[in-house]
Amino acid sequence: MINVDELRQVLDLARDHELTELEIENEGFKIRIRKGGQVIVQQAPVPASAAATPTRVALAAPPAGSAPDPAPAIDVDMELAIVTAPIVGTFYRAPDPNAPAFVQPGDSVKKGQTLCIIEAMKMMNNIESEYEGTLAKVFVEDGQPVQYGERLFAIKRA
Amino acid sequence: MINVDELRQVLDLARDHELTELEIENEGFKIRIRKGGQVIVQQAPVPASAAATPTRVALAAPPAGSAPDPAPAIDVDMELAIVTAPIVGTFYRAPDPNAPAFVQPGDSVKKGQTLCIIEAMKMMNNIESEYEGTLAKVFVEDGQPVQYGERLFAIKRA
Amino acid sequence: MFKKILIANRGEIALRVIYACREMGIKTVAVYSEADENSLHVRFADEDVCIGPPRAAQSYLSVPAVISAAEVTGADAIHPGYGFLSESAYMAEVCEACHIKFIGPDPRVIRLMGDKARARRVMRKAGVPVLPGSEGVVESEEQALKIAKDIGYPVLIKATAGGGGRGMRVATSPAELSQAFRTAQREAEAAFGVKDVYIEKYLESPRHIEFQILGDHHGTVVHLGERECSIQRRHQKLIEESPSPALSEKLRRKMGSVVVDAAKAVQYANAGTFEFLLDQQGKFYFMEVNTRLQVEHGVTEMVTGVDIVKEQIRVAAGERLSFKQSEVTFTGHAMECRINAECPDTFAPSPGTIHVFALPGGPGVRVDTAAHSECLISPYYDSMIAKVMVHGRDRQEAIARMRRTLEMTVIEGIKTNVSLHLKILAEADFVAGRLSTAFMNRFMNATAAGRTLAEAV
Amino acid sequence: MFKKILIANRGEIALRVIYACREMGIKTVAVYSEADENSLHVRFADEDVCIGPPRAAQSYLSVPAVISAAEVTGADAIHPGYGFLSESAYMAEVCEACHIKFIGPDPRVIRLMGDKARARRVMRKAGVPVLPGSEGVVESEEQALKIAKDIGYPVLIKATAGGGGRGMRVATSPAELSQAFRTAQREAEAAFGVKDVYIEKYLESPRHIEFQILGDHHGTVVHLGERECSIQRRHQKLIEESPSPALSEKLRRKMGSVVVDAAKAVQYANAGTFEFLLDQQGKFYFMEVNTRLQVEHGVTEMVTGVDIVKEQIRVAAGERLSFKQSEVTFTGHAMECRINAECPDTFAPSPGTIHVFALPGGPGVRVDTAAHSECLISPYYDSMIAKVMVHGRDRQEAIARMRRTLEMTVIEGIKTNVSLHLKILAEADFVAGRLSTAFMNRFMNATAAGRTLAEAV
Repeated sequence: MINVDELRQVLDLARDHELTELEIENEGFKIRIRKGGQVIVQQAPVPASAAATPTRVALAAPPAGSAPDPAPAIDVDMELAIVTAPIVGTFYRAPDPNAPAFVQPGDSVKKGQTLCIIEAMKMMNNIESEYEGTLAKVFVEDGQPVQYGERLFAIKRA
Repeated sequence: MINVDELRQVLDLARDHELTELEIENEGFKIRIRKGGQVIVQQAPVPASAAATPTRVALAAPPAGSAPDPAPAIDVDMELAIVTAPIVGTFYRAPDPNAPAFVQPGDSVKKGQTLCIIEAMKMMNNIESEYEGTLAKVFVEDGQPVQYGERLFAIKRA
Repeated sequence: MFKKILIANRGEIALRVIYACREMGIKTVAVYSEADENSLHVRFADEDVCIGPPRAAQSYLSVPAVISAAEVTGADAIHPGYGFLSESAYMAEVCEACHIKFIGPDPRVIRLMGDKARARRVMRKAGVPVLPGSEGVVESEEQALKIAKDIGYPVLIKATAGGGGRGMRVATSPAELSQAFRTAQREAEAAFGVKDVYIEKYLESPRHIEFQILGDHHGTVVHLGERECSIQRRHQKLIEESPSPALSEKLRRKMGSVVVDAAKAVQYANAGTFEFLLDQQGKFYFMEVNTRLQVEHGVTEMVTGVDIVKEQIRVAAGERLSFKQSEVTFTGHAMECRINAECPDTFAPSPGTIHVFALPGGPGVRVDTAAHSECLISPYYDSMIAKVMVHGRDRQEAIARMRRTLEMTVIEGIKTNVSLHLKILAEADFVAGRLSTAFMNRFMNATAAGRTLAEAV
Repeated sequence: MFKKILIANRGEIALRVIYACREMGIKTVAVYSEADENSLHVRFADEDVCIGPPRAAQSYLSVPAVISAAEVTGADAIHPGYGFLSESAYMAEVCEACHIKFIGPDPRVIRLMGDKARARRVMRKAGVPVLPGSEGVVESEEQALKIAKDIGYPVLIKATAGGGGRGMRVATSPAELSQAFRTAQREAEAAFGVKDVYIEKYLESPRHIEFQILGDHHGTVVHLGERECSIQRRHQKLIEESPSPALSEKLRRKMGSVVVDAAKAVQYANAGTFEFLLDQQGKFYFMEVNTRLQVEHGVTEMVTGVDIVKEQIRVAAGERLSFKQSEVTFTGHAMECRINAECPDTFAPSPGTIHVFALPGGPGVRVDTAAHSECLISPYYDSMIAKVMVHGRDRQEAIARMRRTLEMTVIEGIKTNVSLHLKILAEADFVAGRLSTAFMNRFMNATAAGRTLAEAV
């Protein structure tokens, strides 16, 4: 969905910084602006399996510095599948502190293979892969809390 | 000044009513919209002497029925000068109830000629013409209250 | 005192709890569904955790999701607000097991009061008048007919797990009773999963009178007077006020002491509401106890000056109530109108984006809301978007104040029931304080008749 | 009672009067300048009249424009609000001549209190303590030096027509006095057209304490307790509260009775405020009487429950005050922060369009404002855009409530002083109630020093 207020804020920022071109892409949401030409707003397609995390639109205009972090940008064209947390809890990469991680970047991953554990209410919940491919990225550190829908892994699909 | 919200409301209304063309003109303020083409918003020049009455922008979106009344539209190109009330009070077209009106439509008008009286605080204030020309229109009925800036006469300038 | 409270709710009541926590110097954790990511309660809590998708069953009603959120954020207490998990004995038990304080009564009390037939028995034992009716669950149609004959028609059949008017049927004759008994059982099973029903005497045009109580873990229970909530439509309250125009000082004292004694008998701690029906002869009958903060608690706060949410937090932390019964005073008259996002004629919900939202201030006005200009009213949850409360020297001033406040309320982009409230406030019976739970039915019929007449002319 | 009241004002105070009129069933007429055509007071009045161009001198300050608007609309009374024509004896006289009730004291009383030197004399005669100083106007430098020698330095030179700190100078020595005397005369002449000045003893760090009174035309005068308004910057009040942390019950009673006696002595009718300085020894000295509704009247309304604007209207219509002094009660503690459209560091005005405007509710919060999302704050008038008021059980709760309210206030599009208020509310001296009119100077210097230090590091 296009949030008109958000769009306006983006356009204001673009003007304030005298940009002639600006492109923001964030998990299925994409804005491209070219000054002197037209304004193009489009929603890029995302793999149906990945839960799209909505962009937080604060009431406050975001300070220029807090613009969406471009670092972990996911290139949709690369056919990356995103595994998100299905429950709130604590994220563990290994079955116990001394064991090796279930998966490491570069490992090949099978459907149904355990990727991690999320502990919730003292229960250890195995999180299994819905995808086949190669583990491209781990987004969360071992032992960290995760919320619903938070990105855990990116898998380059086979 | 262009009120963007108002414009949006106007555009919404235009869309809701499936208009293909819409023109609103109201004392120096002009909006023209053509669908399929471009949106043109412009502020038409008004004679510097006429006090421009600002358009009321209510918090509420105006109901479709209350769109600016097109009846007394002033064609700026016709060089009409508008005489507005410089004070609040009661408008009289004649010096006393039995006398004829100071001016009638079609009469020629000279600079400094008395056009009407506005009674305020029991004082009779002569309102004189700043223009030379022909009286084109009387906007207010005899004996009616007028507020500041209210249109009284239109004069076709000589 | 708690260091961090997780608020297991959304909307205005989540903000209400944040207000109290901030004033007490307690950190807050907001939980939210994906539909509420841009909500004010998320913005103003110190921390926030997304706990699930928009559907409440998978987010706000999910005990594991809420408890996990409390665990990962290190919250030492959970305030459940109203609705959602606020009357879940299971939730309170899990909290206990996880060493997180549940800000509400003990699970034992929640469970007891949640079973309407059992609560009725316990209350009768504690000296609270209850309507003549069955001793607990009515098993068969024959038994139902016998009881109805004893107490006399009309009778009301109610689900023991009931609420919100579901599983509830009136019968005025034996023939109607057979039909109504089966319907009520069916509805109860569909709505609550339990088909148990019981029977009570049905009152014609009673008033809904409820008493707000507060208890601590040191044996103290106080009441904060009554609220009259007779203006209801399909068991949904629309307008609440305090004091009730129907209660004499003597009756208030009597009901207050009955309520306090009964609460003490079950060792009630935290906030609760005793609901009664009051008949036209001034006799009152116990209906049920709501073991949570009530939507309309603000009305009581205005006349007593007590901050009920702060007291809830204090007593949950083991502190004593900050005042005694003798220190409770009642000043003036307070009234609340619930503003819903709905069509004022058809009552169809009206979700969408609010484009303009402006409410007036001035003396004696309080507005609790999570809405604001350009906010989205989501279709997933309750349609209540604001509680407009006023306080005046007397009922007349309160009504005048409510009228001017609603007249000067601007909400655009969605439909609301503001105009319905203004019509009710103008009704002669309402102005005269002649209220009953039958008011809205009569009002709606009169309005419908008026419309039909107008169309005929 | 009046049928129609014209409100000769704008902004939040015009709305405040509309609230009162609507509650009393009185029609209202809004007047507005061309800059205010889209304002809420125009929207919510029953009638409205444009009275002139944006500049106040040609609209809100124009007696003929306001009176003509009342005449053409048939208003039978005019409420002047505060500022603009509210303390114009001439306006009150013209109203009298036109048989329109001016909702305020008699022109005679307004004129008397408007002449600061004469008011001082009259008050001293009525038994009100005044600061040692000149008997009326000081004509020459020689006379000034003699008086200053008698009462001792430091002394304050003030314009008799003064207000807002203009024409006011402190002198700590004879050398300074000569200079200050001439400067004050020059400033007074420039600001008020009259160069008359008088001399008073100057107090070092006094508190600003004011008493709210109400009088009717039947000889009754009551006081509604005090407000402390010591938090001022350049004589502009920023934060007001009631009660004052500095007043004992005994001192309150004493000052109250002095004020009521003095008001009776001048046959004061309608609302008024007696302003005093209170020194560190608990001695109080009369400063002036404001013969109008005060910006900060809401603080008194919160602790007393009295609707001051309604009482103003009632007594102007010839009715008796609706209560006696013995019925006035003081409950809890109230505080007001004036929210201005200005830069919190430089105090430069910040007019413009407010894009987001959302203020929290909850118990004990009142916000009087004419602002709303997407409204334009015009550069023509006062920069105050909202009055945020809170009421708590005690001062501590009031401060906590004010903090959470301001923390959760969202105003975007313009700069406001909300952050400045939050800093003041966090100051140890403020929290401890150690207030004085010197507070803001010290606070600003400390803040500036902190900034300089931070920049140096």
